[in-house]
Amino acid sequence: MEVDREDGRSQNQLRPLACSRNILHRAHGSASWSQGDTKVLAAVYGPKAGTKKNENPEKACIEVIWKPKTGQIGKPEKEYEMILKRTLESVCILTVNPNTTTSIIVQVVNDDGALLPSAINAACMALVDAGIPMKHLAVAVCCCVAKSGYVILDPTKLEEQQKMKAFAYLVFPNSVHSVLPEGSLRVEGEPIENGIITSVTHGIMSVDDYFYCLERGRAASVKLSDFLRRNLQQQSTDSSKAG
Amino acid sequence: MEYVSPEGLRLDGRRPMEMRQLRAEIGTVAKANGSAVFEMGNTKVIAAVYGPREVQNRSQQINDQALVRCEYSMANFSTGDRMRKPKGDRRSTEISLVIRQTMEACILTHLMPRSQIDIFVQVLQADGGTRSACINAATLALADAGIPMRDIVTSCSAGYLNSTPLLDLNYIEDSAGGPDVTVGILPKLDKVTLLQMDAKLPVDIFENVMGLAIEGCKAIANYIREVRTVVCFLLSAKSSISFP
Amino acid sequence: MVGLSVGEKHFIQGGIAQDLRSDGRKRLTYRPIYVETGVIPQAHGSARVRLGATDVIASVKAELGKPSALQPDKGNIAIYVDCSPTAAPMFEVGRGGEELSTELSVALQRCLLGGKSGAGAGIDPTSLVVVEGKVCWDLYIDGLVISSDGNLLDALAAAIKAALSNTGIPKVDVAADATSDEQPEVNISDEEFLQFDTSGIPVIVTLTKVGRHYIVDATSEEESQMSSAVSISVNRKGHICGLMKRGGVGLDPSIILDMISVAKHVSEQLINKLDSEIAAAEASEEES
Amino acid sequence: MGLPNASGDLSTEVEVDAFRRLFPLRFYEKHLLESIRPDARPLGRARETTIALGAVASANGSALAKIGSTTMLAAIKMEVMTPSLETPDEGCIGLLPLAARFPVSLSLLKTPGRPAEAAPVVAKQLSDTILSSGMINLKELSLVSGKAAWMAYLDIYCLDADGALFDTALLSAVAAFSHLEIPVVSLNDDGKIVLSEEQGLSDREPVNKEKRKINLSSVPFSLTCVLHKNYILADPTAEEESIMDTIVTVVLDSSSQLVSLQKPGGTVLAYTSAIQDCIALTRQRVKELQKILEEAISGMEVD
Amino acid sequence: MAAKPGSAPVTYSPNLGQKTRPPIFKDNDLDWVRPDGRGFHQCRPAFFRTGAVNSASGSAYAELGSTKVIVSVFGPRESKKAMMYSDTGRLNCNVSYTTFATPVRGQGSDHKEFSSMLHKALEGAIMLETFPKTTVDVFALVLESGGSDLPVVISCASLALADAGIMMYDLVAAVSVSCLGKNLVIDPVLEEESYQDGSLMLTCMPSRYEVTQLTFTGEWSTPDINEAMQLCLDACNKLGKVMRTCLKEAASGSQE
Repeated sequence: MEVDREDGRSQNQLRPLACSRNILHRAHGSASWSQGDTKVLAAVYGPKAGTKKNENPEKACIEVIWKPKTGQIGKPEKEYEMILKRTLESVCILTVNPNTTTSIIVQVVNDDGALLPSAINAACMALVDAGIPMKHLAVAVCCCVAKSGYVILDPTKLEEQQKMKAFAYLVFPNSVHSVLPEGSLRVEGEPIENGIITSVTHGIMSVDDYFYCLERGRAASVKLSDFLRRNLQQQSTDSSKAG
Repeated sequence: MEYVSPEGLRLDGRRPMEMRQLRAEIGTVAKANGSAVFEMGNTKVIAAVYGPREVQNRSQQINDQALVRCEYSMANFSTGDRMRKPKGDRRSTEISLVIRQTMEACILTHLMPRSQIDIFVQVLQADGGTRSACINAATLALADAGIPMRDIVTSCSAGYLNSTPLLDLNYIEDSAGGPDVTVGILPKLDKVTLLQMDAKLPVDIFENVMGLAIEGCKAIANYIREVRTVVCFLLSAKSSISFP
Repeated sequence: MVGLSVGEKHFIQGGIAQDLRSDGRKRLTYRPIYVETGVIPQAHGSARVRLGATDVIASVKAELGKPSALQPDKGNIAIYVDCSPTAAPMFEVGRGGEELSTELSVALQRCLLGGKSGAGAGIDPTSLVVVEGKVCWDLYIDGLVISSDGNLLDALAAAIKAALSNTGIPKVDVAADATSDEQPEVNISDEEFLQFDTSGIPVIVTLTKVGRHYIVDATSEEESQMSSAVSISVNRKGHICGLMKRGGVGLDPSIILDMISVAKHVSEQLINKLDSEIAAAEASEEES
Repeated sequence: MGLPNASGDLSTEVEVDAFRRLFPLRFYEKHLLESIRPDARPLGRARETTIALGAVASANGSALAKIGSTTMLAAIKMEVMTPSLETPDEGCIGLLPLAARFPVSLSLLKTPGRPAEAAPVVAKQLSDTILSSGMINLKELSLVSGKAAWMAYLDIYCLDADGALFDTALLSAVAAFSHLEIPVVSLNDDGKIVLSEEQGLSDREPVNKEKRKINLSSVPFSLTCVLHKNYILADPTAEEESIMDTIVTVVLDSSSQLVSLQKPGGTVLAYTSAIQDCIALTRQRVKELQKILEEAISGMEVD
Repeated sequence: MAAKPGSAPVTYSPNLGQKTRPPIFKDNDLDWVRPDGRGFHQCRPAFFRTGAVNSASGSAYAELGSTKVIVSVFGPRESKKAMMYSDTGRLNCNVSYTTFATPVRGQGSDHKEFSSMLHKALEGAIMLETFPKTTVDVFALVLESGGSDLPVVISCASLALADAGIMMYDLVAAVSVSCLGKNLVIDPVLEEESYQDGSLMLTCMPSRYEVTQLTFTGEWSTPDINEAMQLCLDACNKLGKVMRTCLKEAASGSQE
């Protein structure tokens, strides 16, 4: 099915991605992530000693502070903070640095749709930059179900507001390059990168739509994780050259 | 609006270079280590100093000098219309900071390491120049508390309205929207420790206005010295009675 | 926080037991009261009261407002107390001061404004009405504690009484031709002022129980030794206009009744003393 | 993971309660092997659920929902507002669910301080769910087009917290809306809306004679599940939520459309089969909840 | 379409100004009937239940007429770090109203006045020295306000404290009396409270016969004070018995 999108993309096409790391000097790790006109900056400070009250001191604690582009922090920002915190907690290896706190500050530079997935990707890259031990990367995608029933990926703000009846933010682990024969890293008959780390949906959709979104999201996450891998390799070779 | 009449008189009948009536009183709060009331015309401020004493919040303790804290608050009835603002709004936080920085610069903090000095200023009546009045009151209170200082700090404001530099603005002149230059000086050392202005003003005029404000500060310094000598005299008289 | 050694505590308690307190007073003697009126020129009325080292200011401001729909024949009176941090570092923003301020405000409202219907109020709220149901004076009474050495409530009540005696409310003329549902036009006179009848305003006597005895006008050192305290507001007629127990241990009902009768007795002298001080202050203000 | 082995010797000696405190995960895993939970529930069963409608007389609609010992009180107050220019014939729902205003569960046993922190998040999810489900037609809240409309303020108080906060909050909100009775009002001389009986305006035509109840279409219900290894535990208690941290909340409406599927992180990755199982469990649960709500409503009508 | 912060529309309640003028009391108007048909010296039937909140250390629910209150007690638990050392326990009280408790939608914020009154009424009854260095938190929530809210909160809180096993000298029972004209009316409802001339609230420990808190508002003469206090003391005694039975039932229930 052919779908007209304002920017001429096909329905499964993502916007151009850009990511640069180590852009802030004072932070222990930082990254900026842009996806079309949506741009998010993430900075990581830590791990520093001690956990906050009410957190488990036997594990490392992750703290997320969301800075909106304008205005004050309200309920939506609190929700984003919570989702981001839970997502990153499940990606990081928390038992390595017990009784420490790692703060992640997310600054929205520009919001043009798919904000939360961009923030998750940015935060994840910043964690890598800071050298925080992680199990794997988290790759976030936004899928939209349009009023007319088709599914598009990575919507712009305009598309979010006008055409969409529901959308799902999905986060998956990155795809694995394994030396083992294909299929050895399978859980319950599915490759590990098919497992959902985080899922957040808004609006009404049918259950089948949701599974279709999952499928599309997984396909896109493979592309995204390739991009991340290339980006990480490229910059590490850059820095070794410079060094 | 006309702030200076053709005869050269201001709204409250003062000349442009004239300061309002000053009045000061020391030791008004019995329980404080030092306290003072300072009046500039209708502006009336009370300051109390507690300390040097043990630091309340351990994490703020500084090992080689004293911690100076300041809090500025306005009484509900201090302004013309009764105000019901929550405590600790932005304006009072800013003024607290200004007073703290100004006083910190003249207190010999290194003589009192690991201790805390609290300065509380309360505006009873606001009629322009509260910032300056607070600093003057705080100086007196610190002196009353016997806290070692390089010099006293005095402060005065000056403005520029109807092409005339005006000393010590009152509320109406202050709210006219013209420039308002607040200066704080150490009179003996002849140094400026505080200078604030929030408007556009040509440099040559600014120098004029600032000079006027400094003159005002000096006049206040003279007055404050007078008050202190009188108090010292009274104190020595008292002590001679009780300890012959 | 008053830090006292065991010796000092015994000294205070022993003195009270023997009817000779640390500053030489008897158990039922007040510290000298100094009243100064008209201290805040911007307010309609104001007064400063000093009771030993306790120093408070009360100001009265009146604004034209609308009576509430439930009580169209009554004006509104509000009392707020603020404890300045100059009085004690404890009163700094975000530390305890607000709690005390609320407690004092509530206690004063309870003691001076009477019941919900307005019966028994020190100031007759009906006297504040300009046009019934439309225009009335809203009276804002602000108390400010500048220096604190115990017995804040009694001092504040005295200051408010003095401030109200000092208050002049501008006379208001109402344009006669106003139709029934519009807000009538009013003229506020600059020259004529109305005075309140302040004879009915009660005073508050706080009895602090230390050991087996109770004392009036406790200093903060003495307050730190209290086992319980009762504040009783009494008017000139000897009627109780409000009472509140201010925490501490339980008391036998008969002791409370005894305290009430003592408070009545003490209040007579206090009212007389205060009235003469207010009159003197007013006179000296007019002279100056 | 040396802990479980080290505890192996201990486990035979210590008492059950101590074991539960010391090795909560192992305690649970032993139960899960037997397909039963410490409170004697099978894995897929929700706790006992009750709804009491009309718990607060001073509100226009109210309901007390209880799932296990998690208790939420929802109440709706109707106030009049002037509708915005863009939507002159629509009312508004003031969704201010203060889900946990009441500082619950600060005791040392449970994860301390959770609800207070979770309150804004639960509130946001709840308002998203209610608004996107299209449960309430805002047009029904209109009184006089362009002049006056109802604002329904929904407040939810958490009286007791023991897991599944969102489920209970949603259930109480839905129940409160179904209990809502809109007062009869008429327009008075000043152009204000007032209650008909009390202003002596009963001779006047009430503005809303017909609209005394709100029609609820496609009511959403939810089920929270906890994932641990291959197990799925429906309707977790607070203890279960804190020990096994992968939580999936599925919201379905009465026509089995997916309103929301939330899985915020967690150590377990959810695969398609697990998601399908969760949705299937929710379908069953929706039927249960519908029945409970209907019973509560018919119980009210009998009274 | 939820109201966005800042752009929240102004709303008003349609039942504002519904209050009819109160009936005028003649000096000996003894025929007047109270809104709920009680006698002047008759309290509303009281219902108490402990253990309403599982996650708290102790809790109680009270219902008197349409006044509904729930109180939960947490602790004794470690005091906040910022607090200074104290060799007696601390009591922290907080009373709040739900937004829908009153006829007109409120803000649902903390009620500072009641919080401090609750604290004062309870502190005389609790053996604070039995839990040094720790804090007991008492959170009261008024679900529905139907008059005499504070006395109900106080009685309910003392039951919740007992349920939490906090050491007390005695239960605290609280009753208020309204003065309407020349009549004294015990346990007033909201309507009566709104046009009372004076009120008196007394909290006491019935078995010890000690008053922990007492407040008067309005003008009172000595004989009235005596009468009102006696009324309250008798009512507190009876209320104390009801509370005691509630505790006994809860205890015997848990033993079985």
